Amino acid sequence: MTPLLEVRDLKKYFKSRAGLLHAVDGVSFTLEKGKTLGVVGESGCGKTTLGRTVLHLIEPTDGQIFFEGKDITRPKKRELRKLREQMQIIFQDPFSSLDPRMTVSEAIMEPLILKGGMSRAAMHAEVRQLMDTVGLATRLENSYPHELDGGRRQRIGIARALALKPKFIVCDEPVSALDVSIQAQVINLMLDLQEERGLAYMFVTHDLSVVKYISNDIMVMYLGQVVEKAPADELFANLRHPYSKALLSAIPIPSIHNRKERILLTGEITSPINPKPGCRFMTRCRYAREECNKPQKLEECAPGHFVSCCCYKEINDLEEVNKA
Amino acid sequence: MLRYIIKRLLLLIPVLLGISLVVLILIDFTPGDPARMMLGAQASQEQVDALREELGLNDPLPVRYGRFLWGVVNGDFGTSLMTKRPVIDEMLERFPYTLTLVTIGTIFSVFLGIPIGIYAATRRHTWKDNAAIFFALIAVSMPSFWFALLLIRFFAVQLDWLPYAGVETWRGWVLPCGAMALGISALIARQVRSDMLEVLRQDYITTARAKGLSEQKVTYRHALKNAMIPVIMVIGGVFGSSLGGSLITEMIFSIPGLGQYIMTALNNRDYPVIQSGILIISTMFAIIILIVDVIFALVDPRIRSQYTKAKRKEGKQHGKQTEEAVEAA
Amino acid sequence: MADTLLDIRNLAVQYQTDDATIYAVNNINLAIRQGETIGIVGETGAGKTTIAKSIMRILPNPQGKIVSGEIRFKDQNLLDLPEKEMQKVRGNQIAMIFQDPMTALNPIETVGYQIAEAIRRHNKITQAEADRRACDMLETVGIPMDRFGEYPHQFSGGMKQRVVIAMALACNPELLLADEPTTALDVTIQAQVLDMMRSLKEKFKTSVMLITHDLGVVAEFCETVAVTYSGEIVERGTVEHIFDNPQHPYTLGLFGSLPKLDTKDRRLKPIKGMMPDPTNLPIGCRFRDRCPDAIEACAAAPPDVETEPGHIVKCVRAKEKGGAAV
Amino acid sequence: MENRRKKQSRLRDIWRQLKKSKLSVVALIVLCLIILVAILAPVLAPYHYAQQNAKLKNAPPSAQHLLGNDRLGRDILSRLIWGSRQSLQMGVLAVAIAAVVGILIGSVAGYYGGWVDNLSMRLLDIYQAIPMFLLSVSLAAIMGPSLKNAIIALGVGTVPGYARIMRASVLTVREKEYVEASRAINASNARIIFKHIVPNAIGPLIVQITMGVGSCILAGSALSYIGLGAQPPIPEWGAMIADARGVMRQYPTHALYPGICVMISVLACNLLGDGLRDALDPRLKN
Repeated sequence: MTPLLEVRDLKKYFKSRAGLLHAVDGVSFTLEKGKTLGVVGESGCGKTTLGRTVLHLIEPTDGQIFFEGKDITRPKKRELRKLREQMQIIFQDPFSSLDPRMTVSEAIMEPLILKGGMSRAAMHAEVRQLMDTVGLATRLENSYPHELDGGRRQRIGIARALALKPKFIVCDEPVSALDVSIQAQVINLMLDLQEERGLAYMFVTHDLSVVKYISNDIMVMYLGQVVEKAPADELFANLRHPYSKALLSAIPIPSIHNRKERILLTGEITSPINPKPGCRFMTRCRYAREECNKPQKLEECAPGHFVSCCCYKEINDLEEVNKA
Repeated sequence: MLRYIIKRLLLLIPVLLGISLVVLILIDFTPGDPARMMLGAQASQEQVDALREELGLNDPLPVRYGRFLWGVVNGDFGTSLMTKRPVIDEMLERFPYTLTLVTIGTIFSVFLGIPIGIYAATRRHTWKDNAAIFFALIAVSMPSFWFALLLIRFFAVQLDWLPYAGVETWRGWVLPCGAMALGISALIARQVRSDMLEVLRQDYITTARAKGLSEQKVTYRHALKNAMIPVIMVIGGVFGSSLGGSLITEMIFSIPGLGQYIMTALNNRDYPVIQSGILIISTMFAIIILIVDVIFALVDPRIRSQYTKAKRKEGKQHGKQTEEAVEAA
Repeated sequence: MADTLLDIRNLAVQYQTDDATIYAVNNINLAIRQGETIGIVGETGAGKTTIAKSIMRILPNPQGKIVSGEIRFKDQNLLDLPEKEMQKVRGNQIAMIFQDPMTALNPIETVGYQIAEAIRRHNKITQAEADRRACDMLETVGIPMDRFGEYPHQFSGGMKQRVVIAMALACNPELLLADEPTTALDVTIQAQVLDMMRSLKEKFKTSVMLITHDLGVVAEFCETVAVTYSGEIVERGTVEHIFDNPQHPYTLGLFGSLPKLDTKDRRLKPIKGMMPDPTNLPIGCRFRDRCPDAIEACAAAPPDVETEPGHIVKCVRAKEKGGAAV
Repeated sequence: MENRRKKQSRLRDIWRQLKKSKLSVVALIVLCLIILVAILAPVLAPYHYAQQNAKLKNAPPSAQHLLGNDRLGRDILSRLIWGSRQSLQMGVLAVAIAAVVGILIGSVAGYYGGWVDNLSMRLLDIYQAIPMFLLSVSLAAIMGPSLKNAIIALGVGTVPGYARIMRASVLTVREKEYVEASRAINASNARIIFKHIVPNAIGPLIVQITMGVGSCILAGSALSYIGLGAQPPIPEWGAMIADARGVMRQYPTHALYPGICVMISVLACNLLGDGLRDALDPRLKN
């Protein structure tokens, strides 16, 4: 069966004053219908750019993108129009993702207007339907975004993305700007929608605990590259890459028992401008060695579990020994 | 820093080329024949044609442009059609007057405007602030030539303290400079106030307060210094544009400055004067803006460091993994 | 209590806007002991930052106003101090760290100057001595001291927050108010900064009031916790009380909303609805509308109930479980 | 129907903010009055502006001529009333020219970026290298003295300011996620610019436009003062001041009244601009 979305060796470089910024550097993945791919990483790892590039909001520098088996890397204008009805995006900031001068119903209706072929009454009905689906009271349809709280705005964003009945949605940190109690409401909504409509999500976030909830597969990114990729359960059970381990251990756990050992990384993210060919995590990795200067490859370490580290086996053994 | 200045000076060249071309084209469209203007209405068409030929007015635009540029490069800014003297000589004679007027006016405004602005900003929403800012607004809204006339009427005619025209003595400068300063000082006061209020809203002001600094120190060391950055820009801009805008003041007080010179030239279609005059004033304007930008860069480390990157990079190699994060991304 | 460092009694703070009054903090009581690390947890708009700013007396002027209450710092009511005296307390005995390191530093002064400035303000020493101590502080927070003369824009976010921390600790304050000190940082950087703060806290024996929305940070960093909701403290106690035996429905709801790394569940249990509008607070229990266990009695102002020693819950139903009103 | 409701609510929002400042409300009323006076000048003015009365040269105020007569015996009040037309035209039309051109340049440059942006900014550099008033005076003088030419000269001279503000504003709005969102739902560039970017970016410009009307009235009166604006006998406040220069010594009020008129109109524009800035600035709301 062809996957819904396949991305091969995708690259996006930006020109900057200091040199070429490798925002996304050779990322590949596949996504099945109705599944969720979690993309995790810290700021500057290229996760947001990846989402935008897949949707052609930014043009890729190199690589290939297939949607339902069709190459859509360089789509023609008309193809792109069709494509965007299938692929949508939900943004991080519920404050800046809505035009402050449009009412709730106008914002949700805009994609319908642009698609055309619907009467005004039909569009209105559709908007009501959508508002109902995402849990917005119909009485809010003439409100402006600034009159609403973050959670409701995010629901508007979701309704707008759903309006064209897409098969695939890029969710760019959709809940990070929300308070926990609201965050949970939105996550549940997204899970319900996925179930009802068979949506595929690419869920971009910096929060590993959120991503575990919602994802089937998880991809950890560091400076534009995928360092580890695996099914969610497998990933959390057997973390391989030293960066993923550090990332997981850095998350404060809301529990006072089962304290885990924390791996503290020294230093901060280095610059993705004109990176050296070797492992990009090397400068912060406590296991760094000579071989790490060579380019790294994603390697299958267990079925479906890929890691991009030349010495993951040795590290694993070393840690086993340490534990014992 | 030197490289920055040189770069800016080089960037100035196309701008000045553009200005001279624009002015030339404008003059080209001007109704009225300069040759006819020079010779008067009685002159015959033949005489006018001969003069046109002699002045090179019949040549196509690119030729005239080239000739003008060639002259400028060689220090020849043309000769006034009216006085038959080199434009550059006449401008140099008049420049000191304009410069004095604008400089004194601006300095006066700075010393008046900045304290008023600070005063108002630090007493925000009190009647003192409202009063200060309302008077500043009135001053900004007043036609300066009208204010100059009122000054003359009162100080020169009514009280007879100061001369109403001419700048032969220092007393002659008082009224024109005062007339100039009114609007400018009010403008500066308004700018200082709004920038101060903007800065006082910033988080780092709260940080400074949380350190236990006195209100004095917070206002002057932290807020004012930051607020002055945009204010310097405004002062520079005002100073520069006054060079061209002082012409009404010059006319009212009979000051033989640049503005008057250009005004006369405009009325007489004395095109070499117009062309070179605008070019020279614009050059000075641009140089003042450049000076302001340099001051700006010296005061603001964020800009300064853009031009001293080379040094930083060396230092970076040593600092262990303290590289800047990917803020650029 | 003899070792009480800070005692907040009946504090109420309001913000006046053109259209309405925002009831940001409503009669809270809170004590911090010497050396204690207390976490103030709550969501946006719960009044956490306002509490800290009230202690420092740096509420936005003229909108923010302390309408009632006392803030006793070592038996001295800070709210009675004249501004001049208060300046001697700020940065010296009580210091504060702010949420956004990107904007908390003056962009046109060197970081060294900004640290030394705090030191000189509160100590009678020479500039050279102050500079030397500022260098020491930089090293203490893990920044090489040759960066003394650099400007904030040359530092990354994590580094800037270290500078802010150095500045706050420069005069060895007895109480540190940390307002979401790691929220703006990446997780790995957050871990570094928290780790550093923990060791500094022990080194300087500072009491810390950590304001955060992240229960995970509280669990790792604090000894006692106060949960805020709509400008009130709805539950307080030790971390064990709050994490092992949460009593208030809101606290329970918060835990239910959190995605956990160690469960198989694919659904979260969110709290329904939203926090009430702070300009128009409901009478009685403020959580009533969202509460799954609300009863008739919740329409009256809920009492503070001590369910176990030191564990206080603002809920009328906590009594049913055997708590005693305080 | 629905659109109207929306516009109203937006306007009402601004109005609600604006009316908190009493000065702004007064300014708005004053401006409306001035506009009304200009429109109704033929009805309101007791005399025609050019009507001379040789017996009443420089006559003091009287019941028939409330503000007296000028050096040609014309009724000053009537000339002030008629003059409001010229002054207002200068302000409004010049700003209209400048704002339309400026918004166009600014939004295209800001939205497309790249070489389009570079080119237009370099052209504006050239433009702005000539001090604005000098540019307007030169243009007006070269084109020949008339009200129309003065308006064009003022308008052309002030374009760069609007273009730059618009560009900066567009650059901010362009980065907003809702612009990206509408690209993701297939909105065309034109729709994005005119439906999303321009309406949201125009806020700072409204302030600039309001104040611009004031500064154009001011600069226009200066142009008229040096004889480059409205030509006699058509009254214009600046020209009236120039006209009264000769009798300044004996009859200072002749120059006083038109100056006050200019000042009040400009002041009203500036006050309203200040008020609008506060009303539009979301930071001040809380």
